[in-house]
Amino acid sequence: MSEFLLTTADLSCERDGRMLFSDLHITLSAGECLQVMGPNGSGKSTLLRCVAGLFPDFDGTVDAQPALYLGHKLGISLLLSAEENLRWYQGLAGQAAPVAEVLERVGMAGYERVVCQRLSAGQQRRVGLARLLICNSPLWLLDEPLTALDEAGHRLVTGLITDHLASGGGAFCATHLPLSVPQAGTLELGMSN
Amino acid sequence: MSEFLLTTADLSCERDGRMLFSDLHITLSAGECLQVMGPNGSGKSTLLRCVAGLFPDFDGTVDAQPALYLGHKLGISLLLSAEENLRWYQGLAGQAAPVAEVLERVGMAGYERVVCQRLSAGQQRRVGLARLLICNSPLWLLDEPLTALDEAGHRLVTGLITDHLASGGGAFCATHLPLSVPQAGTLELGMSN
Amino acid sequence: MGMIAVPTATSAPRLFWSQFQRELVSVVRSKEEALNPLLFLFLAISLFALGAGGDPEVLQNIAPAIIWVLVLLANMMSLEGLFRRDYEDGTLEQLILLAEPGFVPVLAKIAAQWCVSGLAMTLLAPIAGLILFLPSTVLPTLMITLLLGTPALSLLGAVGAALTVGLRRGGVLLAILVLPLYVPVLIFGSSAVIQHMDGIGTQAQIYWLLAITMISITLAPFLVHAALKISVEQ
Amino acid sequence: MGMIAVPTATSAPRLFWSQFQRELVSVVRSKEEALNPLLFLFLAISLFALGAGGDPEVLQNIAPAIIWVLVLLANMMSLEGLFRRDYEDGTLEQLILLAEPGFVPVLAKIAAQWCVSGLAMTLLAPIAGLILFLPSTVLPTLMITLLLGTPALSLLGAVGAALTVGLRRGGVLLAILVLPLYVPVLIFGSSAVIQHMDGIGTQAQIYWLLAITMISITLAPFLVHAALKISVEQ
Amino acid sequence: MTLKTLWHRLGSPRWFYQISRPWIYVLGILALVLLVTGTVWGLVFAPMDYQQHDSFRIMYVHVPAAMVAQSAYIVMGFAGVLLLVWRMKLADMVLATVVPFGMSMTVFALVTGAVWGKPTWGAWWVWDARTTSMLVLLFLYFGLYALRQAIARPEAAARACAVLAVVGMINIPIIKYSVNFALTLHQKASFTLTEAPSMPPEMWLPLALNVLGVYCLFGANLLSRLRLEILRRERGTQWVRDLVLSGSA
Amino acid sequence: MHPKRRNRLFSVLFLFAGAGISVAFVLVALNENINLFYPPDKVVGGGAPVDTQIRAGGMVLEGSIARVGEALDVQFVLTDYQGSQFPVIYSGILPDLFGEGQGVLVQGRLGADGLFRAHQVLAKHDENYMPPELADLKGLKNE
Ligand code: HEM
Ligand SMILES: Nc1ncnc2c1ncn2[C@@H]1O[C@H](COP(=O)(O)OP(=O)(O)OP(=O)(O)O)[C@@H](O)[C@H]1O
Ligand SMILES: Nc1ncnc2c1ncn2[C@@H]1O[C@H](COP(=O)(O)OP(=O)(O)OP(=O)(O)O)[C@@H](O)[C@H]1O
Ligand SMILES: [Mg+2]
Ligand SMILES: [Mg+2]
Repeated sequence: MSEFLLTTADLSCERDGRMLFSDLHITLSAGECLQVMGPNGSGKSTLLRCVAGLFPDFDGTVDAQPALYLGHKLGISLLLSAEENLRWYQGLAGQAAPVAEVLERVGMAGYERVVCQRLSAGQQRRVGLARLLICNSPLWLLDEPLTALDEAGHRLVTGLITDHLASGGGAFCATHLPLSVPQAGTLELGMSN
Repeated sequence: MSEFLLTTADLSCERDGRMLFSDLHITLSAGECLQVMGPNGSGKSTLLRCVAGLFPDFDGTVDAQPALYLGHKLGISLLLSAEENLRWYQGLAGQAAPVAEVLERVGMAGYERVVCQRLSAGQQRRVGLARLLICNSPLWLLDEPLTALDEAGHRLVTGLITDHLASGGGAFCATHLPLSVPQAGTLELGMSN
Repeated sequence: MGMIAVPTATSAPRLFWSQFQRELVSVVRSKEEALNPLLFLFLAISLFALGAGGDPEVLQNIAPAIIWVLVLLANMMSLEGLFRRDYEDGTLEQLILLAEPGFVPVLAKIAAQWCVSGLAMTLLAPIAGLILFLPSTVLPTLMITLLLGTPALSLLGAVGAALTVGLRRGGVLLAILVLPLYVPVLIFGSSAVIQHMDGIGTQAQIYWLLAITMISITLAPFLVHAALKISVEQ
Repeated sequence: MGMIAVPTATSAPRLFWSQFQRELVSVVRSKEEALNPLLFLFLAISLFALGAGGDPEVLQNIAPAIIWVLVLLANMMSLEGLFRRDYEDGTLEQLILLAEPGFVPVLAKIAAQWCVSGLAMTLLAPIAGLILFLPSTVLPTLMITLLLGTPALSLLGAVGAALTVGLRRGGVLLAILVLPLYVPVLIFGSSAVIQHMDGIGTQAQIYWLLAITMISITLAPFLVHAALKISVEQ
Repeated sequence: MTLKTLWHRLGSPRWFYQISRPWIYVLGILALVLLVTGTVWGLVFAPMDYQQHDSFRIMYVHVPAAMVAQSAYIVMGFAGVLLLVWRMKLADMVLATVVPFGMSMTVFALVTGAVWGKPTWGAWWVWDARTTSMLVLLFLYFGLYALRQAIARPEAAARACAVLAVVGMINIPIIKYSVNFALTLHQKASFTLTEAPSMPPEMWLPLALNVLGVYCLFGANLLSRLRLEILRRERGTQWVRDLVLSGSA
Repeated sequence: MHPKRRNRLFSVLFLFAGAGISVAFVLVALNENINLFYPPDKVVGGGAPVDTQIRAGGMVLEGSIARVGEALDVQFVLTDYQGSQFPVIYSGILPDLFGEGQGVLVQGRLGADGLFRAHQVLAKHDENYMPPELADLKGLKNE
């Protein structure tokens, strides 16, 4: 096991004829959080997908520990309830964290059995966040985790990340609002043009 | 034409057995902006849909000038380009505002002909915002207009609203981050529980 | 303080045309919709020919029924997508909120759907007939009945599609709602072709088809508009 | 500083079962998927009976072909939705990223789809046969061929569905990709029924169906998994 | 060169580009000579059949086309496996370049078969196992073509096509063995590895020449299109730039 | 065993078992002949349904071809050379290969009178090709 949770070397990516980023050298060790910032369309989501293994058309190398990706698409089936969704993730990732507790932590106590389609935008995001606690991966890849969340939700996200860093994990986030977590570095994209 | 852009009386709404808001008396005159705030699931989106005429299961009365609603769903066809989407809105609302200028204003110059599916999340939202300038309605109903936008995007939204207020329009916004526009009042939902 | 112009209502023909164009562009973008009904028709017909072991006599007798049923099904399936995409990306609610009179763009959507399903299938029906060994003398009757019957299918079907667009379980419900409405068209259409094959006149059926289509053109746009309004309200 | 446990791989049978359950729950939630193939089959069959004017002899000869073709089409249409919803809400990419071995949940999804399409249609096929005046003596053959053939349809079709799930023009492409793969099943299946009606043995066809199904069970899960991986990568 | 180094080299388009050049000429010239001799011999000089008379001469074009159409598909199936398992770049290019050739040969076999069927069987087309499975082969080629067009990203398109190519391999044994089912009107194989051909040498020799010729044509076509594809895909690399600048591409 | 390795083993076993079973079924299937038509003994022995669309096959009996009535009507007898034979009547253009001793497939209806009314006649030919001279030498008929 390498000492880094994530290393990239010479990472470049072109999309629709525009160079989004080039020659990125990123390293992320346990306990660190890296915030990717940049204007709309600068390639933050693309970079996260490259790291997650969901976008293979890049040049350079990516070497990452098992990662958990939370993107613009939540990964929550709207037909199922919050509880059912999380149970399914337990089945996939083999963890037995208690679902009820996790839902309570993300502020969804009382909505465990509501079909996700009938939740508000922010509530759906919270169910998505609950995945982070169920699938216990060392590396978190979060694409705009604050979207649709209220102020308590912002605090929740920073809290989750801080705890994760403290227990030896790492986080790689694309955000527009800076997150106030310890050990956070920033990477600016889209500054070249 | 009444002197108010929007008035509601005794507005109450219950969803899934939870009372979201009750006995709301709202008035909004030309040149005013009302910000609806509240935690996730408190009923902001529902309130906006009641006003827009997209959610009829409420008690009380709503009396609104022709309104333009921009919700969680953008109202942008992903199969069409930004330009094609806006032209369609022109056909619907009968305005002949120059599409190219409008797209430039929302920062999408250079992306006019790209099919919206190939735009980033924030870029899609910007196309949605462009609708505000095409369909020239006095009352804007905006549900979390800052979602997915970068800092420049935040400034863009406040700028758009300020200009709209200055020209005699009104805006009714659900937001989590307070918008710094003049003449803005706030309405807090979800404080009862 | 300036004055904001209240949106002026566009003239109905312009509204129709703008919507019609948009539909055609969407169709070109996702060729799926344009080709789906046609492709479905021809693939299913070849499968029938295969499944029946290519026996001309067996196929010929059932050919009018096969073609008409497949046209019905193809049309119904293409209707499912008519409002769904617009519903999902939120343009449908905007259409309902902004268009005035609202039934005009609705009619334009249905017209565009008919062009890529009913009309296209009518034009290519002779080929379908020949694959199934239908005598070439009845092909004109086949085409005329399809031309007169398919608009009714699109219009009636659109009512069902509008009612079910917001529901997850749309598919089944649509079929249950729509197919009973289709049955008269099917019966008049296919019996006209069969009777022509048997050498009997087909006037009566053709007038019936005309009547059904006229009544649907008159009523359906309003019903569809009302149904769409119900569907987006949630 | 604490240590984070690397996700431990679940055992394959548990993985299968967890996914299978989830599919069934989804099916119950959106009854659409559960009922669609069956409903399609019966509505279309009734339409055929109506369109043919209910002539028993005409229908009987073509009945095996009608049933088999409709089963094919129903299955293909239900496959279209197999991965689409998961693709749209992002659960598909999570499945591909997290499940190990990835083909197991894929197999579970296909199995669940087969239960609500192939299996359900097999069980109700006798009714379909009777509606089309198929002699009751051949109904067992009809059921056996369907039971052996439909798993292959679901498995082979899933490859096509997985390849096209990310594409806007999925429908047409799916048909082009999948129907050729279906043809052998159709031929063996319907010819077995026809031959039984004619009093000829059907052993060979049944063994062929078995062979096709076995080879698809073996290969399809891996191919579907590879295809899904390609589809989510964008 | 050990097998292992050969394997690694095959993964390198550049190496392939350099060694393949002479082979195009060898195969191309061979193809020309064999096809011209075989065709003229078969169509003009070979004796006619006692039953089918002159219509049997269609064999000299039908059989080679039918055989190479299947072989082309088999090549794609193997390329598909190579691509999916070992991510070999060259395999992807093979997949992309074979489709048009295979598709046209399939069409050719179908058309010549239909032309031959009318006088001998009494029908242009019958829905039997051989003809149907051949039609399925054509649809598979269509599918491969359409899939490549539909997927915007070339890497994704390549792997998607590989999956389809592998699945479609099921069809090949069906084509081959379909004539052993009793119903097919299509004749059984005249040539097998274990028995002498069921026709005299002056009839089968021209056929053999044509079959060899069409395989050479396939090879030449594949190589030349592959080289073009290699240049197109590697146009960003240094060696291609050098090659183009030196004017010897 | 490490779970990942166990899973990989599981996959490989799955592949092998599946492939083995499939091959076995193909072999069995190839041994069974697919008979898609009625041979003469079935037609004569009442094994074939009367007055429905069927296919039948056999060899054209030598000397049985007769033109009847109008120019295109032809009647002939199909036999299996094992003692079963039945008459066929057909109106239309015959394939070139149609001739005495030739294998043909007919599609049509068997009447209660035992006469088969065909609406399609297809000729089956075998994999043997030879020049006319050679055929003469071998005593095969050269039309
Ligand atoms: C459209 C209809 C036809 C199709 C699709 C077709 C297809 C094929 C195929 C795929 C092969 C290659 C078999 C192999 O590789 O082993 C083949 C071979 C052959 N075909 Fe056809 N065929 C058709 C019609 C005919 C007809 C009408 C005749 C002659 C009466 C004929 C005579 C032959 C012969 C002699 C061979 C060579 C067999 C051998 O020795 O291997 N085909 N055909
Ligand atoms: N489609 C729906 N069907 C039934 N109930 C719903 C639906 N959407 C939302 N609700 C319920 O209505 C309540 C209010 O939802 P609403 O979307 O109005 O909240 P919101 O204030 O906009 O929240 P957010 O900040 O998360 O967007 C929620 O508690 C939710 O449970
Ligand atoms: N599906 C796609 N197909 C093709 N190009 C795309 C696609 N999605 C995004 N792009 C292009 O890639 C660029 C980067 O997109 P990306 O989504 O990575 O941006 P982002 O930094 O996440 O922006 P945002 O802040 O708006 O989410 C954009 O300019 C866009 O034009
Ligand atoms: Mg983004
Ligand atoms: Mg909301």
